Amino acid sequence: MEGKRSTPTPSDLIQKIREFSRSILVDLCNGRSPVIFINKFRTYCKNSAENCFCSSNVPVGAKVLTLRKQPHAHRIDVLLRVLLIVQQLLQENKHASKRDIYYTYPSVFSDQSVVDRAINDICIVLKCSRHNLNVVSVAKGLVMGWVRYSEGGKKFDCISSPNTAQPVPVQVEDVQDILSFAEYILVVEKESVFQRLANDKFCSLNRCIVITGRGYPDVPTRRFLRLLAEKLHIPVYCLVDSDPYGFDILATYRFGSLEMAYDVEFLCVPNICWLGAFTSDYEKFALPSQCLLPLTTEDKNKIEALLQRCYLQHEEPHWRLELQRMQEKGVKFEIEALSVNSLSFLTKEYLPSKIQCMSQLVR
Amino acid sequence: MEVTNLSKQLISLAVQRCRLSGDPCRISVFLRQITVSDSVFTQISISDTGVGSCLKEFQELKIGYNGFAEWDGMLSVTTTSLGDSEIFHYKVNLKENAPNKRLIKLPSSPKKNAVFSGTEVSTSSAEDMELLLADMSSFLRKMIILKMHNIAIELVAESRDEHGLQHEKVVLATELTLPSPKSSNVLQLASGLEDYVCKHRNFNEKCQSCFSSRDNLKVGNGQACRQKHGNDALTVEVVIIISDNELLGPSNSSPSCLKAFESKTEVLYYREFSPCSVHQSAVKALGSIKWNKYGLTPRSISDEENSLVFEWENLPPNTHIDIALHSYDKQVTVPPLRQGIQLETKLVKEAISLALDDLKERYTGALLSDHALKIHNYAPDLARSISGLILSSNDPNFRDECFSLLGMQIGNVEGELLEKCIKGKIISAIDMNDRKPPGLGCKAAVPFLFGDDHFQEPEYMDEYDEGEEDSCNLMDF
Amino acid sequence: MEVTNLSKQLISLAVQRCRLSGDPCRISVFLRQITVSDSVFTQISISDTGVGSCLKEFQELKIGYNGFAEWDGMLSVTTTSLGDSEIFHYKVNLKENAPNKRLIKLPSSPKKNAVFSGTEVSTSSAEDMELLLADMSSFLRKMIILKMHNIAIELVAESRDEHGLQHEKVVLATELTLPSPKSSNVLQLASGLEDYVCKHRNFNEKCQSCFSSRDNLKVGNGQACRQKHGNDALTVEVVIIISDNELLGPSNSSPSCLKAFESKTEVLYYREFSPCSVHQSAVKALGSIKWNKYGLTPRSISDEENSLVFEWENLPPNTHIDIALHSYDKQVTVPPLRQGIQLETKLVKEAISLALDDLKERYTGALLSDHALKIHNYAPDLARSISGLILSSNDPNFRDECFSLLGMQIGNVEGELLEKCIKGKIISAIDMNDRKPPGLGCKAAVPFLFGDDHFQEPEYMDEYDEGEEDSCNLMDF
Amino acid sequence: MWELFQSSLLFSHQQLCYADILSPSQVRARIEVAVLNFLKILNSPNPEITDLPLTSRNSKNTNVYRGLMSDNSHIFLSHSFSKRSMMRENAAKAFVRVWKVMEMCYQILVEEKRVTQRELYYKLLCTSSEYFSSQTQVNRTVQDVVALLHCSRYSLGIMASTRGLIAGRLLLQEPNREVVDCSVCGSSGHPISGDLSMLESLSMKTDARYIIVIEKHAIFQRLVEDCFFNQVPSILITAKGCPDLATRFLLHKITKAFPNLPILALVDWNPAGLSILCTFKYGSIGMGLEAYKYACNVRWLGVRGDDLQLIPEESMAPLKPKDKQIAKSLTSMEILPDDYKEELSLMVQRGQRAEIEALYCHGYDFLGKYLAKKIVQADYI
Ligand SMILES: [Mg+2]
Ligand SMILES: [Mg+2]
Repeated sequence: MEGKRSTPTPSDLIQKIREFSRSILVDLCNGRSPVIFINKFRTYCKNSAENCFCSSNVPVGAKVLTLRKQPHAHRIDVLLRVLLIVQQLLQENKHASKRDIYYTYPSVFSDQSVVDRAINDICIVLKCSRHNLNVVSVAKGLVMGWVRYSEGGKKFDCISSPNTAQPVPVQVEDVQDILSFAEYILVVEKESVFQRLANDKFCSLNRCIVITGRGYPDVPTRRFLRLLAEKLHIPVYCLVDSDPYGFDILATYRFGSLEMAYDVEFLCVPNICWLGAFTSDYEKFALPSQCLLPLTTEDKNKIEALLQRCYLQHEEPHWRLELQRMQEKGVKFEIEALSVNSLSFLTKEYLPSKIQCMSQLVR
Repeated sequence: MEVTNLSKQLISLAVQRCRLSGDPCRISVFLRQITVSDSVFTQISISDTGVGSCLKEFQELKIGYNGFAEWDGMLSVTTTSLGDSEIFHYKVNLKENAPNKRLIKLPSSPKKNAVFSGTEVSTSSAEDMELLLADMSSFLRKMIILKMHNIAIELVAESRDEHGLQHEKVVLATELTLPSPKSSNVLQLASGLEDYVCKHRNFNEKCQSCFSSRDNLKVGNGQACRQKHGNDALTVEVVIIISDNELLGPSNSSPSCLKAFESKTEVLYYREFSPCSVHQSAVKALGSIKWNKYGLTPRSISDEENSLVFEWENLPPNTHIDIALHSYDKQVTVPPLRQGIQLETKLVKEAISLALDDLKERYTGALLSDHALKIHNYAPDLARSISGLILSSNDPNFRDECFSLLGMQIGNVEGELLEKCIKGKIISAIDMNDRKPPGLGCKAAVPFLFGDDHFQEPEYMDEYDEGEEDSCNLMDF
Repeated sequence: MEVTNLSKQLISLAVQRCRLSGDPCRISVFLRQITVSDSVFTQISISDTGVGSCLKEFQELKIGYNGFAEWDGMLSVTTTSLGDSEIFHYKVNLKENAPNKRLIKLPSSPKKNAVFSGTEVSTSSAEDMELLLADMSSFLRKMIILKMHNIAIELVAESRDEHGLQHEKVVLATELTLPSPKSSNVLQLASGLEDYVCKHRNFNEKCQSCFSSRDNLKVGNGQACRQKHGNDALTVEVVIIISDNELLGPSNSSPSCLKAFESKTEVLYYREFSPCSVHQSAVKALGSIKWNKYGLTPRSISDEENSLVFEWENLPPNTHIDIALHSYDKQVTVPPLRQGIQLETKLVKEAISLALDDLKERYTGALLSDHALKIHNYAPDLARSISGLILSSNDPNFRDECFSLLGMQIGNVEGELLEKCIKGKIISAIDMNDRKPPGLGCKAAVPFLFGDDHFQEPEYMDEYDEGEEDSCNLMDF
Repeated sequence: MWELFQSSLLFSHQQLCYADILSPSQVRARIEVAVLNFLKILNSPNPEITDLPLTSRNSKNTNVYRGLMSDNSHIFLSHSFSKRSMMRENAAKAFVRVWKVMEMCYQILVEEKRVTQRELYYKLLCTSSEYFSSQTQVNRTVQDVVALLHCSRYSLGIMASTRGLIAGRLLLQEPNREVVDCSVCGSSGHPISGDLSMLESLSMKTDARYIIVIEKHAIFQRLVEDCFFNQVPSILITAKGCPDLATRFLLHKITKAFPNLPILALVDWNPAGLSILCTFKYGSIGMGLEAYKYACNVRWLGVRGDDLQLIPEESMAPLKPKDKQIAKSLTSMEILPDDYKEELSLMVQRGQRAEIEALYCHGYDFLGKYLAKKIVQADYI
């Protein structure tokens, strides 16, 4: 899996599945238990020393599944069931969601996460991304603003009504003809803020594209963002709550998530800039004290865990500093707190000043 | 009962003398009813054609406290060795405690240049002959299971009918067999135990309805041998037979076969080629076996009346397990020297495990571990998925390749058949895995850099999504 | 002290005789120091112009055990009725226990055709005149609070200076007043109590700094009357005054006014128009009042030395509460007949409640219930919301309509002013609501199409039962 | 203005109480009327603090409307009031809350803005934190205001997240905008705007013969990807779980425009699925006054007990405790037709649930075939 892998075609994948099936059959015919190697990937470790290879996209070991252990047998069972579904999907050129797959045999899978892991396992075995398997997630992301694109022949023209939310395309690989006059992309953590921007006609006043993943971003949202960032070569700014979960969401956009680590190079957005909200904004913009909450124990533990992630040390040390500041101050607040005094504060003052500040930094 | 025990000891000593001789021998047990001044006695005479006795064994015979209730404690011994020119006669008074005072030499008789060796011991007791006969018969029948080369055994009883006529009845007689080059004690035992099982552990005749062929028998054996000191090597041999009386479903079972379905196993224990009550060393060893490695769960192990009985949990209905355990010194001595209980425990355990492993090795699917049995449950699902992968493939070449790999006819293979075939393969792979000693897996092939499961995180990241009816309450608009 | 008590009884009896007469009367209390063979005595003489005495009251006078320490127990009584042609003189020996043996008739004196009635009782005691004078003065001053029509009261003391000269000092004297047509006993009491409060319950002069006007006084009264038997009707009258010495903040308080700030209330208790120690019936009644309905919390009610003292919790700093309680029979008898404690308890309770309600009714915001006080807390927030709503409107017509509804000048109204105005209205509405007897709330304003209380549900229903639109799982159809 | 208040707000002659979709100025007028009413009574010779008469939102105030001429029936709230009274100490806070929210909404309407409920919470938290300690309290109070003013939450200037999607043989056109063809809008379908007044103004055209309401987004996506609506001329609509107002509003609008199209529902075979269906069909108390106005005569296409033969045992899962709870409340629903109740009791009796996705074990094409067959056979209840 070294180096950048090329995008496999469905027929490549079908071929790979056959090879995989054959190898299992060969093992069985030789009276052996099939052996399945699943490489392990990770996006970070707790090793802050420089010599971890988390960012190098090299597997950090492998899990070996055989029929020797009962949990492995179950995992193989699930993997093969899902693989059978995937083969069907690829041959029929259909798409299915993770939930579709889960609900096909809910009592066998017992939990959605079991299916998710099997899908990840298959991606690792076949060396491909999830969408290559025709497994889609129902996209929950929203987009609006200065962008026009087509998805599978259907044209999406956000520019014609730049303040109307459009769902993020599900099949990002089918997105073509991206056209945009935007100067930057603004990623916001949650829909509430997205709606604020829409209501304030932010995109009419600013040439930008606004995207939200509604919490932790799903794969299509991240892929779509990544696609836009790659094609348009414009800055990507991210606005999240000033709390550890907001930060984690930011980190997910920037570095990808751990369980999809195998695919991180296609999902992360390395040039995303953290626009806010910073702990210091609370004083800077004189937010009312009611909006400020003390960090809970859970929050503190979360921050502690976040601080240990190696990628912050290596890649974004100033983010880490900012997070430490949050830890020191011991307080958190949500973006909505910015709208308390005036609804248009966010769009009229906060964002323009932040963006200006940030673009100067970038230059 | 003491006479019975004494007789058993005397037979065992005869066996030792025969073993020591190295030549084909015969052991005869002769029971006769005699009337002495209106009292009816049973005369027992045990003769063998082994080496002559040096009498030490008789001096050292151990008799219990109540040994002399129906018996005067006197033995008549007649013995001669190959090199002797005379036949020696003795009386042994077992009531005498001091060994060196027990022996009374009687006048010898000439051998008349004949070259032979042998010993005959006889005694009489007030015990009922029929009882003695039954005990002897059962003892010798157990001994026969050992199928010793070179030793033929017979049991003859002479009784008088109401008319005062003598009737001689051969209750049991084995022929001498020539040892085949491949044969060994343990194989002989295995063969004997097979016969025994086919007779439902009871009958004189093989049960044809259950054992028309021996396919239903799964036989495994194990041997463990260790040097004690000097040339003295202790050997433990175990034979285990799993009999599957499949033909005898409850529907056509005859009452006489019923015992076949008992889920109990009485362990047959032999020492120095003689049946024997189970020794503590063996009891200990049998209790410490990891039976669940073989899918067996002893519900209880009871040590009843000198015999060890296992009761099994979850044994399939028509299955029976038979275990025979033989422990002997390579070095033959008369009387036998015994010591090293710990060593024996160890060897018994080893031999049993080897026998179980042997069974597992020889018979696919036999004695699967609990663990493998659980994994078996996945086989149908796995088979369905794999056959699904093959059958749903739109590449006919691939399908054909798979069929041929499986040794199936190319062309239109029925799904069910394919699935069944694959399932069989999976099960045998699981069974194969189960047979391999642990630690010899495919681990060597794996490059583990990090531990196993720690980087596993909750799944929430990707699945924070709309969800169904359950997650309608998300406030975070 | 017994003489003091005796004197108070004698004065009370004089009051009764005056009441019985129906005409304007005068009661004089005269104290004189006399020296009899080097001993200094105090002569006390109590005279009234009421009806003449039938002497029964003197026969029935009750004197305590230690009554005769400094006193010989002898009274001189002079009395005459309107119809009498003589003036009668008696000695009353109170040391005698049997009533009918107490009286000693002395020779009468002629009336010389004058038409008048009256009684004079006098006695002398070794007690110090000044002490007696102080007691009498305080007793009569309390009596004056009743502001009885028709009865003028004077207290005169005669003492000798070192030169042997007599000095007469009028310590206290009231004029006769004519009853106004509207006046009544309770109103007189109220007026008297007002005066008393204005004198800080102590001084002879009204405290001008605290009570320049009577606006700071809130006066309420209550009357309860019930037929006992026959014509005998018991009346209880209560006056309560809440005085708010607002002008006297801690900054300009003079030490002499300090008592005004004590949060204690001594209940003034009268019986048959005389000050009296508080009767148990009243103590009981006062303890059972639901004070919190009036925003009052008695911290303690103590029954100290014949006077009942309330200590209040949470009373605003400069506020004082005065309570006077008068219980009398409509039927005047000498001596007074008393019975029916239960009835009195009931009437006291009723009269106090009526007085409190009267206060609440008359003075907005006075004696608000705890409940209303709590609701008050919401008034500023509600006022801010509503004024915010009005001011944030960009519809001038709406704003003006609101202003005119509130009686404010149309045009640019300052936010603070508007808020204050609304707040005031809300508070007075709350207060108004508090005054209404329970069950007469503002329900009428709500248009119920269906019955009234049927659909009233416990509060939690409203608070918690309803999900929001998102939770379609909580589908209590 | 007072007269208006009397006639439209308090003394409605209609049997039904419902929340209107009003323009900001109309809502403002209603709030103004409420203020004037309050001030008027406050300033009267006999001043009082008017209780707020809210149409109560609970089962006691629920009535069932059964259509006589049509199959249409729905539940509604009649005019029973639960009061927000200032004079009851434990209700005073709730009373003030109503005014606080009204004030905030009024200001937002004056500004011609909209807020999210979260923003509303924050604004209220900062101005009057002693009254609003949680988002839930805000949401509840908003429902109170809805029940007081009889206008929808949307009309109060509150933005809702948009969940609904529509696809199929339907042309939508906002005034002065391009026509949207819902049959070619990608597999994610056309999002249903939360802007109810915009939805109100839509003009529509269709050649569909059925409307299919789908519980789940993923199933919707599958059917759209397969262009099921071309196979069986239909309009597909989903609310991604429990229906939000905008979705119900649009569905209702479509059925009003095309009254002959049967509405068929495809939901999970479990009590939660049925409750979603029922919410489309009857409305729910939880949605308060906004509940029943958009009731549509939805029929139950699947998954039903008869379809279980298509579903392998391993695709069945045991009922969750929540399912049982929902089943219980559904069973007690008077309005529920008998055949629905039978289905429900079958679920309870078997103790199992099946998801629509379970049909995928027959291949991903199967769902379409299954639907088409059922529709053709008119196999719905
Ligand atoms: Mg957040
Ligand atoms: Mg569902």
